[in-house]
Amino acid sequence: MLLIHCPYCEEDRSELEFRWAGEAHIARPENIAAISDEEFAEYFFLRNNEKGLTYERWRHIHGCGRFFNAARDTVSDRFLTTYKAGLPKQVLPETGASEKTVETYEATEGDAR
Amino acid sequence: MADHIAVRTLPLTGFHGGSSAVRLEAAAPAERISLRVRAEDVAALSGPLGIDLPVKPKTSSSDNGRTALWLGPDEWLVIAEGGSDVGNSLMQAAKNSGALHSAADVSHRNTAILVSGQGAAAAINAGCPQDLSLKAFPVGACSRTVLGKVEIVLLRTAEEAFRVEVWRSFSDYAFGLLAEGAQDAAV
Amino acid sequence: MSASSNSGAYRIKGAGRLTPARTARFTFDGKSYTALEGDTVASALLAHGVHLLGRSFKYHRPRGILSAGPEEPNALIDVSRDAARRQPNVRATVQEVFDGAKIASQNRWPSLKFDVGAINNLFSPFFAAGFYYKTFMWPREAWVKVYEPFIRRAAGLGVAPTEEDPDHYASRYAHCDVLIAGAGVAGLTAALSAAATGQSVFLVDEQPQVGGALHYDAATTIDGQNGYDWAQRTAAKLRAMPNVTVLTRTTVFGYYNHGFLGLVERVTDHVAKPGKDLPRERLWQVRAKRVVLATGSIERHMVFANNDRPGIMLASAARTFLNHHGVAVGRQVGVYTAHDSAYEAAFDLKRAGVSIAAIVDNRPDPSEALLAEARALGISVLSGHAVTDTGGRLRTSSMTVARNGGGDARKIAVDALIVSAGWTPSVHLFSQSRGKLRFDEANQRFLPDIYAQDCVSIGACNGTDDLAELIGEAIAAGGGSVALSGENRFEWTGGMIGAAEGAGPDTTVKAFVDFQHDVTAKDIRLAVREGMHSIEHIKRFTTNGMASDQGKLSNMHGLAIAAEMLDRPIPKVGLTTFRAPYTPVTYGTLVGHSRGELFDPARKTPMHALETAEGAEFEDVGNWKRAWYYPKRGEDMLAAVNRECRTVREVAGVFNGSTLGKIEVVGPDAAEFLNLLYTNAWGNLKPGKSRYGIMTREDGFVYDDGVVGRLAEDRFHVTTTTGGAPRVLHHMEDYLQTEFPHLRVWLTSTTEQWAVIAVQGPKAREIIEPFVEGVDLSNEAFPHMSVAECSVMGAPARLFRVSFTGELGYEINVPADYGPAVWKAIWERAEPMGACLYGTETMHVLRAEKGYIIVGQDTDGTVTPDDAGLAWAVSSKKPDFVGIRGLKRPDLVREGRKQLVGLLTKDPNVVLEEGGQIVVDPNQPKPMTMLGHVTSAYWSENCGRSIALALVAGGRARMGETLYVPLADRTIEVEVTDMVFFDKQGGRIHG
Amino acid sequence: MRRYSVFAVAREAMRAHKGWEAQWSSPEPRSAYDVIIVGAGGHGLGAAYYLAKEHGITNVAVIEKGWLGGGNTGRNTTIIRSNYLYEESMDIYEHSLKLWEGLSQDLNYNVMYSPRGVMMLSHNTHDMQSFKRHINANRLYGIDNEWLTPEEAKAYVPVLDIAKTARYPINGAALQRRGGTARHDAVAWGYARAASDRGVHIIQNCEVTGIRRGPNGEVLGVETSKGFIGAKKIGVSAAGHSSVVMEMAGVRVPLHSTPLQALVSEPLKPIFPCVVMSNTVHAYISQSDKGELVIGAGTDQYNSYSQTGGLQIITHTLDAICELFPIFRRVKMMRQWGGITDNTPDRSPIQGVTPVPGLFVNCGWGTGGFKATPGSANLFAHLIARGEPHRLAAGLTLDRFRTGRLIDEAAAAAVAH
Repeated sequence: MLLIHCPYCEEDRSELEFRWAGEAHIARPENIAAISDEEFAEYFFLRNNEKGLTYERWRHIHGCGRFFNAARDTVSDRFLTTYKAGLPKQVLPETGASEKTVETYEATEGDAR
Repeated sequence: MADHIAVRTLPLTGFHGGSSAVRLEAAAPAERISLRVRAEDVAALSGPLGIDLPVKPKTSSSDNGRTALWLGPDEWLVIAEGGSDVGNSLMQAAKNSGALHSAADVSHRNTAILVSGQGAAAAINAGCPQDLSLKAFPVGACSRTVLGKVEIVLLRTAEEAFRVEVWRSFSDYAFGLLAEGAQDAAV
Repeated sequence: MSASSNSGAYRIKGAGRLTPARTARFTFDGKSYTALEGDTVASALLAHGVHLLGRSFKYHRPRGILSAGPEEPNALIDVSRDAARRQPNVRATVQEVFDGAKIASQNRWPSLKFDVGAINNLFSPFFAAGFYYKTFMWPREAWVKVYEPFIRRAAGLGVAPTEEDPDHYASRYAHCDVLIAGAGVAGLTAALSAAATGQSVFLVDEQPQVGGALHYDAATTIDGQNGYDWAQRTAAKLRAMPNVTVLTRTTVFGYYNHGFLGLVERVTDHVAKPGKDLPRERLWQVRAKRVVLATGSIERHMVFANNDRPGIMLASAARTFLNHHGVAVGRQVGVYTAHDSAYEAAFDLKRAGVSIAAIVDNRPDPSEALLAEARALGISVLSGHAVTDTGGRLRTSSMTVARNGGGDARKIAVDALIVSAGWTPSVHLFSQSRGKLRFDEANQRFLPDIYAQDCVSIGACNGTDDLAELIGEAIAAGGGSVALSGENRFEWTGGMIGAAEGAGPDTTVKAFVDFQHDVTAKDIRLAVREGMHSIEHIKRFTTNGMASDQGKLSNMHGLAIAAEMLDRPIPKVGLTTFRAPYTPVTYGTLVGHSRGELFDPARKTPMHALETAEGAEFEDVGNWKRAWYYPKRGEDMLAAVNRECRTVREVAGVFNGSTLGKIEVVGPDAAEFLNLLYTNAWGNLKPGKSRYGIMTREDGFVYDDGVVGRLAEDRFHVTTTTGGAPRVLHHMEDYLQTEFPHLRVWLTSTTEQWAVIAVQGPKAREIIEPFVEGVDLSNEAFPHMSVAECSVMGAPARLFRVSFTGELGYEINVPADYGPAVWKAIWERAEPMGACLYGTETMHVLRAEKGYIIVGQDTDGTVTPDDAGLAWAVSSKKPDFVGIRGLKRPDLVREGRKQLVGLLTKDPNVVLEEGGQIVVDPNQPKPMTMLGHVTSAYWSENCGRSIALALVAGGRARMGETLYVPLADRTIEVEVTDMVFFDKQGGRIHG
Repeated sequence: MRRYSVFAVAREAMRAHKGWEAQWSSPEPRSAYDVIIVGAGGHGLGAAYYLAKEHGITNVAVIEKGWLGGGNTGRNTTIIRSNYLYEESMDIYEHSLKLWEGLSQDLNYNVMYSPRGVMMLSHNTHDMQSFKRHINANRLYGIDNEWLTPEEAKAYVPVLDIAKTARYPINGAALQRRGGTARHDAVAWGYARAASDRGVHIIQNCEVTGIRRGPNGEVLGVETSKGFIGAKKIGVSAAGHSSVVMEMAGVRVPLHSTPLQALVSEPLKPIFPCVVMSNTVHAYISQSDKGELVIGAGTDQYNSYSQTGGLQIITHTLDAICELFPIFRRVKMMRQWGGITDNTPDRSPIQGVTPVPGLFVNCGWGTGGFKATPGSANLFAHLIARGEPHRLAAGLTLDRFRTGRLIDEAAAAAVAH
């Protein structure tokens, strides 16, 4: 169960109060009615699904009700920061799937030749 | 048609519970509005409502039997104890402000359970994941949160007393869970 | 006979910490025994000389007690209080005896001493690891019919409960600054240190008392006191502090993300007559800012031939039974060790009067201090020797001892054999927290290395063996300062992992690595030989470490044997996974309060009690309980629905619409917002009017629908489907907050603010008229699709002139508390007029007669507004709305899409099956080409025939076409029609 | 390859099983292969096997970051069924089920396919409508699936609680008798052994770090932790990591990866005869041959590659299990774990060509990939060998997200009212 810092409530709260809301910083095209099928598919379906640093949206649905953005490492599940909706993407150093984070329990397993 | 004046049927009628450590009771009916105001208009609403809308997260303010609970950056739950049986003085007061806002009457949407006693926090923690220590959740603190599988608004009214606001159809569940929590808090 | 003597012949006077006068009776396999309070089932049985407790998983070999703790793989028992309170697979070494406990052994038939399944042991050469992958393939059907049932019966350990558990379980969330797992010397010291700083502290230990290793280690002193006594005094001191919570009999079973830990507290399993208010177990879900792991270490067994006989146990276990429970594990005890710790067990036993046959130490040169003490006690030490075999059927009777390297074997009579291969740090929780381990080559163990959470390991689980060092580490971990000193008698060294002398690769002996699953050293070698080179493959192929003890004893040995076979260093082979839970957790505990009425909230409308009083049957719609139909005496569902349907159209009906979702949309930009969220246009809707709206998502498929009333320029009353309410609000909030934040509009859920009473039918107006004030109900003043704020029976109300039946209809919204009174008054007036109450089933039939769709039944998330015949509700003038682009994608505008149409069966008396598939040619070979399916099908009493709606490929171009619905037992011939079956002109709705 | 049989086992029993050979070889990679498959799960190993067996392409390497079968193949709850709704789904899952029926014999490896039946519980009118829609579609397509009354369901699963007083009473069930379970590890191992026997190289502990492209954008091979390995064709079958691998070729796929959790109980004597699923209360349960109750829990809500998840997912599932089967309340959870599932917007898989010549993808199996293993592998092999999809997998293309021709099994189960 994650512990998530709500930038509006200014407090860490249990994941139970939140709903994940997909990748962040995907703006609905201004001219959506005019875009091509490819562009629509890109906007609506294609996602980065990063392994490592990801930008995502959460809603504090059972709290203040606000949507906000978060930067999280999808390997360690550690939050790097959370910030209010509408703010630009917070630039952070790429953590990637670095040595510092342990990917799985099985990371302690050795080589199988 | 005087014989046709409707009488109220309150949710949680006949519910009682608790333990040696926790008292559980249904709160009396109250007027409530869900109030939405932009930051710049908060002051304009506070006057007519007769209460300062708190702007700090997780806080409430209380005056003259009215309590305003900060629920979000532009959202308050305003509760007026007692109040008229028909009509909503809070709605009228908000309207009188003339300021840009949204007020929706939710007097009947919510009901409240009063939880008190030395085990009150433990009883609520049977289903609520928030830290209810006095340090983290002092008297006057309030928050929308979850209780088991339902959403509640929690207000600490005294060191050992909470008001649990819950939508009416979830109130049986909330009461039942609090009753079990109360029992366990007395162990 | 004194109390102490009838609590077992192996009970040693003056030994242990239990009170001889306090006894409890229990039965084991029907035979009655006396125990002392504080005994585990294991210690109590050992006190009576009972070692045989169970049978192994695969070979059904006799098995005894190996340990004195939760790592126990063998002594799994079935514990019952009564028929319904029975739990299988309980560790006898953990279960405390309570008066009246009924204990049974498992996995044996007909009895523990004579078990037919033991024949498997004879065939064990055949049942090597993974043998089942290589055979049982012929004939093909035989796997399911013969082999698998056989294997399944032989496998499994305990017998599942057969009755519902009457006990209850509690659950609680908690927060703390520091959670300390383990209350041995390290944990207690860390707790003292942390508590002194004023931090909130949770100190948790799985045993009934604090003390950890001090249970067996009687030689250690802390602050000059006996270690165990110091521990109890310290716990008492901590308990008295307001910022400390001490939980015993509580296991930290899981260490999850972000400092979240799962704890299970066993509240009543040790109590003879628990109070009714007490939960059996309590789940603690703790969020800790910091975690201190003081989880100690677990002694390993020696891997040698026939090392599994009852009577063979860990040296520390024997010491616990002696020093804590006052029980000798035998009278003539052998010792086989690769580590110093077993010496102290032998010394303690010897001092208590137990004869020590010999200490067999596989090391050539044990420490002089130990040898001197052994000499002083008259214990013979055979260093550089090994135990190469054991004897005895249901209990060990001898050990065969030989010098390392062979030769000189001799059999020594023993009635118990205590063993130690050294200690494995308990890094389970550390690993669960996703920390990374390193291999400590010198001591052949894995230790915490890189931490992934705010957590620190101290003491034995961190590889800290020296007491002074351990205390220093613990004080530092607590963050405070405490003055404390400790002393122990012997430094411990030694230890080995892997197969011992005589069980090497050149042998075929059964040297058990994993007792419960009967995994031997040679099974692991076989796995390697078969190409299983990853430790996970080895684990899965042999099932080593997969039994209910999850490899607490076997993992390191298995790894070492594999590494030797692979000729690779241990860290290159790796370690298998440690997963939660640390020890098994009862489902009921994890469920906690969420059972019965608290399993899932049952939402009831304000009128629920009145509906119940009128005899309503209810159906589940999402979380809601909705009145389904109102059978009168003698009526079945169909009769009731037919009557209700007829009555609504002939007179009127009263329907509870309270569950419909309602959202108050308020603000100067409300109409603009709705323009963006619905396919329809809203700007031209006047206050006092309402309109049916369709919502799509960006993909253009129908997402929700409902009537939207405009109460004022800046206020709309939006309704949604019952099940759709929460997700529609979430969807709206998403767009409002993140895509259209410039709009001055707010959304409030008012679903539960309003009780909704629908009155539908020709007499609807007449019924409601007397109750309504403030609105002229005439057709002219208040036509179809009007809305007004008014007063109903003195309550502020919102009145909609709206119809989901095709009749004159109204929906009265009153604040929920008034719902019952208004409902009652209306019904009291309506009933004498010949009206009825009707439920959701009749609502469904009546709307189908009119061709009104139900989103989620006639649509399924792949249906566009046009498919559903609702193209008229999609504005062609708006520059934008959610779904505008998705709707135009190639597949959504192609020819031949499934379209909603009506179906009439050729035989009017036949009602189609909802979900029936539609074909052109019912005689075509399978797989058939299907055109679509029946979405709604009813008997329509008002039409005097069956009716149906269906999604049919190219449906609107097939009007009049004959199609077929092949069902399991018959094929139904249908004709495609339009969707309106009743009052095609639609005059009735205008009353 | 030495054949497995009861006689072979008996013979080995006489000599302490010293004669068994490695089930698969572990060669050093060649400099190039005709085909490289990324990901040695059941799908990838199976595809290699069928490439060799059915298409005569044996110069194949399966490259695996960890140990073979260690991803979702070894982490799932082993449910096998084919009673899906849409034709595209029925085609591939039924193709798969037919292969399951003969898989042990085909591979000469007992994968313990056990058609003990998969029962889906219906709790309300909407479930009934939806299940009957499935049952009718399945029957007309030649797939077994039948409706049971509550009493019939109880007769099949005696421990089922069909009381009308339950919070969500059971009003019937759909049963696919040919559905069931299989031993997950054996599937990976059986395919690995059979593929290896046909000359396929299985390269474990070799992480693909890049996909090298030629002047025309076509694939040239993969960069790996063991160096560059050339290939004319590359098939990506990397489950939860598909996005990561596809990104190496600059191809974005509509996936999100989430942890799916599962748990097993301590072993019990046989008590649960089949697989039971309830979508309404979110419960999925069967009993393994070892006696463990195998329970599929939910997915965590967020994207993650961590193979761990929240405790609330487990407790939520057990709430439902204990509500449906109250006698299990005193049973204990022995182990919980998670796997990374790759989910598409329409919850149907993607198998097809990509914009990159020579690069083929098989992903998006979400929470249901195990059951599809033989069928998916078989059709993926066809795709790689022929360069175009088999008829039975023709609808699973990436292009459907552009055209909108989705195969929305999830939407088809939409909640009503």
